[in-house]
Amino acid sequence: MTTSNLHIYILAAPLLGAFAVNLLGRLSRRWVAPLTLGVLGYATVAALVVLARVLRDGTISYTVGNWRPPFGIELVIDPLGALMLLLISAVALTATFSSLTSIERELPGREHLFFTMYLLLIAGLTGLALTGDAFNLYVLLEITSITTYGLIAMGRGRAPLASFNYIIMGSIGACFYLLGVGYLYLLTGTLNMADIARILQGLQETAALATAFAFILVGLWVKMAFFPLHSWLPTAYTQAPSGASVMIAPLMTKVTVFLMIRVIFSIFTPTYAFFHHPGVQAGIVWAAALAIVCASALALAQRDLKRMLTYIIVAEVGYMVGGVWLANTQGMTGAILHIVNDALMTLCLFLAAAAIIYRTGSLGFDSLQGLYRRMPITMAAFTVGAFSMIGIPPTAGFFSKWYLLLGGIEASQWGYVAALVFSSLVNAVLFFRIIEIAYFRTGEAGHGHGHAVVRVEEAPLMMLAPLVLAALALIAVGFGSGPLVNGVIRLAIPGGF
Amino acid sequence: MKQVQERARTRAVGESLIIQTAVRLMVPFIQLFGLYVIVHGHYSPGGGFQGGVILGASFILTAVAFDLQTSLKRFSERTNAIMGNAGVLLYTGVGLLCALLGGLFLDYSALVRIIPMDPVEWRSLGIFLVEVGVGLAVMSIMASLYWDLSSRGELDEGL
Amino acid sequence: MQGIIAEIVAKYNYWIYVVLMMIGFYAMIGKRNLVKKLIGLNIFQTAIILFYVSTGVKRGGGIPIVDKHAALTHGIDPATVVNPLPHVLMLTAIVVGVSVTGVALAVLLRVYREYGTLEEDEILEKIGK
Amino acid sequence: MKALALLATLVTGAILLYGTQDFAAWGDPESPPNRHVSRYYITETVKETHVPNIVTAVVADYRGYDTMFETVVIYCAGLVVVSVLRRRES
Repeated sequence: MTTSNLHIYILAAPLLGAFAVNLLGRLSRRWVAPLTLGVLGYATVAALVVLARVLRDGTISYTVGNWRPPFGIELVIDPLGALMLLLISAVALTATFSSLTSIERELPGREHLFFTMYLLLIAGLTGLALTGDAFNLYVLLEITSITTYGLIAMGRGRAPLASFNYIIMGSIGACFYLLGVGYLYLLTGTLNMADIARILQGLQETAALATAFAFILVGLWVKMAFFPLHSWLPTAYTQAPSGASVMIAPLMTKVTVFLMIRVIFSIFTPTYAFFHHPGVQAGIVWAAALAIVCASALALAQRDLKRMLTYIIVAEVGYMVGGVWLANTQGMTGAILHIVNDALMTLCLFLAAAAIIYRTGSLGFDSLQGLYRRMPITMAAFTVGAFSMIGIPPTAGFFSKWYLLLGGIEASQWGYVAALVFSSLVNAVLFFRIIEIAYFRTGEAGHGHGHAVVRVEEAPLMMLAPLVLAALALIAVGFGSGPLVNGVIRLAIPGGF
Repeated sequence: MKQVQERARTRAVGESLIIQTAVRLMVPFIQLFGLYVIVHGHYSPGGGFQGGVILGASFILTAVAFDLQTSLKRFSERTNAIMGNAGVLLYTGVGLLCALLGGLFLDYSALVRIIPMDPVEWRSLGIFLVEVGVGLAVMSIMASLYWDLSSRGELDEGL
Repeated sequence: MQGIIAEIVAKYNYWIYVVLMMIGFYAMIGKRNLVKKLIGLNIFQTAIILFYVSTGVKRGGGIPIVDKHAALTHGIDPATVVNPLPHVLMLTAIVVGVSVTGVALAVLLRVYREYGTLEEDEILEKIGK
Repeated sequence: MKALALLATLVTGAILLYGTQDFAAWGDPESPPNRHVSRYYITETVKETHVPNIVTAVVADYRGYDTMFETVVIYCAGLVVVSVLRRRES
């Protein structure tokens, strides 16, 4: 047990920051930006320190309230959790610069409300990365959901309806998870993940365990928008204010995938999850392959940039779920690396989308014409993100896809491998279509104005800087994949797997 | 629905001397009972959430019997926001204070460094402090939920 | 047959909660009116609360409030007190349920303001236009 | 659509009932949830916190971390309702 409280401060900083933003933001808008950025900056630095410490000393177990684990609530910070902590706070910090600017325009006068919810959402996500208690996970899941409902409903037009659909689907997911936890509790009499896993050793054959497993998984799948259960995601993320979607889109689904890995490893053990029921593992990989193919095909049909990106997110969830359920080290490495990469890619692309919408007011494909001349830096960063999404070598997306492919080949899951290749091709078609529109077509050409009219109108620096940073991070993570995999992700995968 | 709203607007419903007098008499007792439920949570069924809901219900009752403005006069929006924040801040603040004083997060026995007392007694007192926090937060949020939902966010007249 | 009936009688609490859960779940995914969906959500949550609380029951157990002096001097027999943990968990779950309902009602008011109706079919028709 | 919903509901209910076969009978004092953690709460709570109401002690102390987030959840709800419904800042 450790006496250092640093990791709890990562959680407490956005939490208390949220209340401060609400109280002081009421008095004056000037408080909102420095408070939000300061709190998240602190969280990022602290997360870096915690990651270094976990890598040096191994998993940290922390007991809230100083009660022994099965009685009090235990927080477990393993290498994977620490990596998620860093990912959450860094992505949130980067996204905040952009959303501060776009929210000022989209929701004038309500910035303090928006950023209170925003910080509470980050606190909830941080808590999810920390927790080692099955019921606590439910409460935190609800915090992230409720804040997300609110952030989405603050948008215009169809946003409230999309948010209501998300409320219904999200509540079904959370209720299923809660039912699963209830069954586990009835079976074991405890709620601590490690304790449940210990008692379950002797109960592997029971029907209640299988039921709990199914309900917890389905609950998390609804939350992460795994293909047939994805219907809420595209509209919700498209209609959300762009300041909200730059943070929600990269983090929510990825954190839920992390939770699935956490639940499989910490509660059910990989042996039970992957090998106990013959056919289930292969079936889920096939379902993931189907998810990738269908979501990619649906993405082809979209005529709006943000909506297309949301379908790509659904496809990427298929990648990660499939990678986890390949049940070998390569696939798991690929899935975890893809959590990191996909968060960064989605961040980069949504930041670009936010910048474009800030300048042009629309994301329909027609309004993208001539954007390479109007917003060269934005579109350069967008291209890096697109290349990563396709999986072109120096960018990060290539490496995780490589591991996923290797894992698929090792497990002889040819359907999944084919789906990955298909999805890469579809992504190439999707993004080259956009690049073609934005680079070669100029909206004014038909009117005979020529290039002279096209002025450079870049997004403000507050939106451009995080975008460039995210694009650079994609390339940096791409070059650093080797050390990242060997230094962090290998440690995160438990032994004997 | 329309008709009910119309009648409510013209004050045909709810404007009753008997109801208003009864509510005027009942509200202080409801609030006293709410406080009792919060502070007596250690010894009887109750606690922050239950007491907070009772306290919130007293404000809702005023809003139902009179109108929203009367209830807002008693418990202004500003006070409401401050109390809601204060409640949550009290809980998280106590937790953080424990951590800052060298204990673990929410480990109330670490508070002995402020007032030397039996650590077990501090646990009891810590529970009381956070229950008050929960009560404050729940009371103001319940009232604010009712105000906003009943007036569609306008805070004009309510139902 | 006798065995099944004995099984049902011994565990009738689960049957009740499952039936309640199914009513709520059907309302959530089968009904086309948004308010009915929300009510279904509430029934679903209530079913889960019932399920948890029923697991805390102990034959011959009293309320989980004990005599402080007796407890400190000669301890408590666990068989005389019901299991407090499900109540604790459900206290939290109830609050979460209230919050979700409040948020959903607010969002519904916004939907109504936008479309003037809460029937899903009519809303979709209006969006289609 | 309705048939599909009904089918999904029935399947869910059937799976849930199927899972209950391993549980102890209702009210059994020796069922797992009545043994492991809860027994510790019943016997030790008063000694460790001096609070006779075990539920209060567990809510606010042993599982105080949950309750903190529970308070945050309801705070979020209040915030969301205000920010979704109000048209302009008052």
